[in-house]
Amino acid sequence: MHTEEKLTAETFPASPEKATLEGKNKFLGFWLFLGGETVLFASLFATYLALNDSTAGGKTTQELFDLPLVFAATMILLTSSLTSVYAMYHMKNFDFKKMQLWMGITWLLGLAFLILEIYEFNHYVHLGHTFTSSAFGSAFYTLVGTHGAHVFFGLLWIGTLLIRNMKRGLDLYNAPKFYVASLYWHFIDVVWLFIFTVVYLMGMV
Amino acid sequence: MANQTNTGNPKVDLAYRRKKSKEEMKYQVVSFVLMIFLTLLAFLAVGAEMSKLFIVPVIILMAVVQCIFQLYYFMHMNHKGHEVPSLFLFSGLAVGLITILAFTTIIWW
Amino acid sequence: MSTLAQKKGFGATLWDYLTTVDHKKIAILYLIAGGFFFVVGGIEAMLIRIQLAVPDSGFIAAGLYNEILTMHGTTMIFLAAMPLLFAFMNAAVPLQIGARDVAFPFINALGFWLFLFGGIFLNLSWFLGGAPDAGWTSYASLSLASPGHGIDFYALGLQISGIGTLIGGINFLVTIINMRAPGMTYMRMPLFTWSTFVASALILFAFPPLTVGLALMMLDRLFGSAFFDPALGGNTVIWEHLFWIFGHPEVYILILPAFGIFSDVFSTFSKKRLFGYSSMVFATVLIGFLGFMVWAHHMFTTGLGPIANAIFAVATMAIAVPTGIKIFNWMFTMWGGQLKINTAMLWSVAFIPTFVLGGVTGVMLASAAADYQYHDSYFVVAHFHYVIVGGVVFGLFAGLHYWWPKIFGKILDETLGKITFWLFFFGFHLTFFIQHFLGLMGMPRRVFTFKADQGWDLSNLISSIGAAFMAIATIVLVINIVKTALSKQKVAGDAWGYGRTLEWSISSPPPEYNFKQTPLVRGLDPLWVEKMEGKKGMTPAEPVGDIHMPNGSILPFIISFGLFVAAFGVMYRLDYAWGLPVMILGLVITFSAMFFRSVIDDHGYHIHKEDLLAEDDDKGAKL
Amino acid sequence: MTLFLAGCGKPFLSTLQPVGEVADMQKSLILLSSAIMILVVVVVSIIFVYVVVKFRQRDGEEERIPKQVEGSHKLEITWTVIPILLLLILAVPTVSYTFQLADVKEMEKEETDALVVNVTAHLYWWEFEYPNQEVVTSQDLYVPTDEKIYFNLKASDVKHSFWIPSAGGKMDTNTDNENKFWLEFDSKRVGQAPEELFYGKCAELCGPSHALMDFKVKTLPRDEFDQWIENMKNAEPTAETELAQAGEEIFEQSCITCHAVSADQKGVAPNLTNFGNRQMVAGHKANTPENLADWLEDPETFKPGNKMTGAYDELKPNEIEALVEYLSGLKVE
Ligand code: HEA
Ligand code: HEA
Ligand code: HEC
Ligand code: CUA
Ligand SMILES: [Cu+2]
Repeated sequence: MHTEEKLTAETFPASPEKATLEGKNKFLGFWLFLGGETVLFASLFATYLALNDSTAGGKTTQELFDLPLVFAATMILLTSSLTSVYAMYHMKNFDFKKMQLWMGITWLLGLAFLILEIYEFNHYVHLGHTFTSSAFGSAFYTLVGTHGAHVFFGLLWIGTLLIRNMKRGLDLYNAPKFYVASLYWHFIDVVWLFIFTVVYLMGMV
Repeated sequence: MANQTNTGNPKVDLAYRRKKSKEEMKYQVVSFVLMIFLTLLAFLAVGAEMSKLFIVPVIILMAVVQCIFQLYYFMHMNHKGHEVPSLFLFSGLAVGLITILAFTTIIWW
Repeated sequence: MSTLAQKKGFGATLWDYLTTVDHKKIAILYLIAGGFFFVVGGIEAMLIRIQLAVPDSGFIAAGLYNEILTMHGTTMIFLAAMPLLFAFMNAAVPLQIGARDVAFPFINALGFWLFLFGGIFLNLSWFLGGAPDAGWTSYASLSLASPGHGIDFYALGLQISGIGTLIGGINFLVTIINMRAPGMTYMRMPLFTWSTFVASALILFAFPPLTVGLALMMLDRLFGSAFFDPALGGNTVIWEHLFWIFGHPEVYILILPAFGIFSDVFSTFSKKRLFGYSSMVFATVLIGFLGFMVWAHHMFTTGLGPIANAIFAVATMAIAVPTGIKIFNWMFTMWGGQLKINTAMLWSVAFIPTFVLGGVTGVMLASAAADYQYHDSYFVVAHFHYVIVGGVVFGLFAGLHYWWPKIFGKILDETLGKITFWLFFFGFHLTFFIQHFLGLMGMPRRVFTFKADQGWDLSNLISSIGAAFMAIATIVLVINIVKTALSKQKVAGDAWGYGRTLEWSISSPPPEYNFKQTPLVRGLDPLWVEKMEGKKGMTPAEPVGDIHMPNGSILPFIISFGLFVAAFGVMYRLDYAWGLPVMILGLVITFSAMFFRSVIDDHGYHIHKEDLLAEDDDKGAKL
Repeated sequence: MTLFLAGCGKPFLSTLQPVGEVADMQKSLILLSSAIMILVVVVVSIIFVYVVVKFRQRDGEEERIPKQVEGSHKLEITWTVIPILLLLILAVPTVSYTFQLADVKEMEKEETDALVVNVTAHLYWWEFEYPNQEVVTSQDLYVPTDEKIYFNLKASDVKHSFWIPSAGGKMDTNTDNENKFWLEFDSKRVGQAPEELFYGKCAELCGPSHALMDFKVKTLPRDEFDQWIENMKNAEPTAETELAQAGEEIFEQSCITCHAVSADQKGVAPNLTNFGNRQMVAGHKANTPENLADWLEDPETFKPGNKMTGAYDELKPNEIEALVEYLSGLKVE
């Protein structure tokens, strides 16, 4: 199948992300990349766990964290995961408009999450918990911030995809791109699951 | 490509595929609801201030369950054609877990 | 097509290489860059040995020695050995699996340019205030205390080239998984392809910890964080762990592809299939797997406690078993064979005893309680040069002679090749064997000088003399390369006449599309299978048709260049006002290039069926 | 074999000429593992030489095609099982010794008779504190023979590593924590080294003068050691000659901020209470008046990167002369 062929709902394959060789490669390559990312985040988690008590006299996790805020952020990100599932659902059904719509919602939720995170960081900095104040501070901002940077990059990426393909419609050239972007988004969510559990919840008990 | 059973007739195929997708979507919504539920539970458990020894394993377990939902339902690892991705993801996970284990045991000062 | 390429002028050729996404040309780029850095690292080694030839030598000052030592280790491992292996992976793997290309040609090129810019960045430190001086391991307390920007060059340079390596690894994995020709099952892949596969998987999992480690180091040094600062609760042992979680798999990333080269060379020039193929594959995977559970054997004296030391000691020893399986399988591949001992085979044959010697000293090191004595002494230096030079460098030389005709269409001069071999082999053992004893006699490593009358004088002199032989050998090799390049020979596709694997079924050098028709693979050593049935070449799996090719692109170069610029900005951010703007400028260059890449559709081009057939006629006419 | 190895290196710093229990254990492991490894190398070499000699392509045989053997399960099992057995033989003593060498229960007791030494590694010198005796010294470590000496190891600036090859393997001095281990010197064997003096090394790259960060270990019978401790405690800096008194004066002005001359103080610079007894100046050149003067005149060339350079006002030749006289007189007997 050629990548740019104009397709209809009938001719659109069941797994559009893997219908072409490029798509297959992208799909697999991206999963492998996620395998590497797993190790990357594990290393950051490990560093955080080794240093989370090293506050150098600064505020401890208990004194610092604000659970309602984190809860809100968690809900937003979880929901954005579902909306991106909806986008993929519509992609499989060859419904480009709806796919764009749900992707757009995902994008907005991601933005909301990021804003909350920036607000949160700002709040901590005012409490004297900074990147340079202690090893705990460094480890905290690096772990959570790397996740935040992933969200940010995801926003750039999905945003570019949405705008670039606005007029093109769905084909086998961009279907893998959308699919992979949604995988990335889910992965960000998976990482967040562990951040809110390990950093915030475990920091509060 | 779990749902690729070709009858040769595109119309029939399409109807069949749509039905399949719908079903799958249902599962995904269910798992989403469960995830929200588990998250709530985890936050409530921590809010309830129970013993640390009890809570920590429980919330980690809940995170793992949620993670499985994400991977298998949202990221379709339950579909065929994900053998290599799972192999590499789990290898990565293994390496990562060893790292975490080491950092929480043999760095103690 | 190929005839066209030869008539290009210099500018066009240069542009061609700057923009190429062809794995065979990228292989040549890796070969040139890796070869260059090998000579740089080798010159640094010679300076080390000159300084240590006599006690109390004043040839090199203390601080400078540490810079040379650090750059020698870092250059050799990251900028010479790995890229040279990548050169052969690029040159051979797609051909060995019957693919027209790699999975991500663009990313492949990007990987090369990232490596090169990272390497250049690192080496520019020599001219910009001093090179890193905390050893290639760059242990945190010392590297944080190190003045100047040396360590920043290290952290940023390796970060950039490390990203290149990581994406290169992913590219090979996907290529091998997705792009195999029909019939090329996993258990029919040549061992070099297998070892590339496993090494790439190791890259995928080992480089992220290095990325994290280097990032933390950079943040500590340039952005005021406190990961490794005990005063603020930091912990330097974290660096040691992160480094070695990467570092140990790294040595297997180096050795496994070399093992693959030897496997192919042994079976080719013994004219036998590899003995115990499936256990070879199994052993390769097992080595890769175990490689992740032994890193703390570099930290036995750090004070992890007896439990950790004991566990890691035993786990380390276990690696001797799969490695032993490989050694014996190689010897039994030769057993009953018809050994054609040419230069490639000489390097391979010499590898066996050399590497075994280095491997067994590795097992001695693994004995934790005894390692308290060996650690950070010349015994360790001897160990790792035996495995790295005796394994990896011998492997690179074997691969160089073996695949040279495939890459360049000419065979390297055999006489000069043998001279290189004997000089290097002799010099190598002279240099490093005696270092085992230096270590046992109490000589620590990384010393810029030593005092007379500690019993080390003669041994060090011998060691330095040996190194001179290696330098002469390398010069002979360079002469050989120049001589061969100037010669007018032309070799057949199956240059050695005993080719077993797919790369020998097409012309040397191969056309840009590799296989006109994708071959049908009918067994292990597919070409051999066909030859034994009296056929000349492979049976095609498809009719001649249009071939899709990717377009070249300058973007990989620009993306890498942007990071290179940004790295300067990051580093000088605190010293000069222009730092921050330059950093932003660099990132803007990189990200806009990435943005362009993603919005400009590049669907490549097609080589048409008619042209392919016409080319055949062309050749027919010439013959 | 053993004899050959014993001939290796100098008796005061070779791992193959041990003076105590720890180095003994390690040497026995070295020998055991060497024996196993030599066995492996010999077996491989025999097969290797046979193969390479026997199966070379002979003239006229170029066309012969060897049998394409797939493998052999029997052989595969052999060369899997035998190495496993060999490794087990090595693994058992390895694990056992690893635990024995880490056994520092004795020093962790509340009340202990064991001799404890706190070692602090600095750029580029060593500080030795005897906490129970309340004595501090530098550069030259004094230890009694025939008993376990327990060490607390720490670094003050960057990581170093504490190594006395003839007495036993090294242990890192980290910046983050204290490491503990023990060593022992056997009175019957300390005589192997001239003046019963052993060499110690820094075994972790720590900067430009890493190579020069040596120390010495002086072994004494227990009673002499006790006497030495006594002497150290009572040591008072004395300046008998006029020159020495002049030196003392300069010292009190320029040097005392960093250097102590009584054995009860730790500091940012070597404690000089018994400097006159030292073997070396700054750990790396013989303690002669000339060398000492060189050191005081220009520490930087003497020992690149050291922390004394520039810490005091430039000294005139006569001041140096006075200081040398004074410092050389700082002795305990
Ligand atoms: C290509 C690189 C390479 C390879 C392949 C190896 C292979 C091995 N290495 Fe090595 N190693 C390095 C590169 C490598 N190493 C480097 C660079 C360092 C120093 C880093 C630094 O500090 O700067 C190092 C340091 C190092 C140390 C730390 C020493 C110290 O600093 O104190 C240890 C300790 O366990 C070790 C062990 C081993 C072992 C057990 C193997 C095994 O894989 C070897 C297995 C092979 C064999 C054993 C031979 C063949 C087997 C048989 C014939 C079967 C029968 C054998 C037996 C029964 C024994 N290595
Ligand atoms: C791939 C890895 C690799 C390779 C190939 C080598 C190759 C060599 N190494 Fe190195 N080495 C390391 C990796 C490697 N090394 C590492 C990781 C360290 C540890 C660093 C650290 O402690 O941090 C180390 C450390 C190290 C030391 C210990 C220094 C110390 O602890 O103080 C020594 C000392 O002898 C040494 C020597 C040599 C020599 C003589 C060679 C020779 O084999 C080199 C042979 C090559 C040449 C001689 C080429 C020179 C060419 C010419 C001169 C040609 C002339 C030029 C033209 C024609 C243009 N190396
Ligand atoms: C920073 C404070 C500082 C000052 C002030 C200082 N020193 Fe030192 N001195 C050191 C340090 C640090 C060393 C250890 C250097 C090394 O070995 O790397 C040292 C070493 C020495 C040694 C060798 C010690 C040994 O045990 O081998 C002598 C002798 C010495 N100093 C004498 C002096 C004299 C005399 C003066 C005054 C004129 C002086 N120092 C002033 C820091 C100082
Ligand atoms: Cu201190 Cu090396
Ligand atoms: Cu290792």
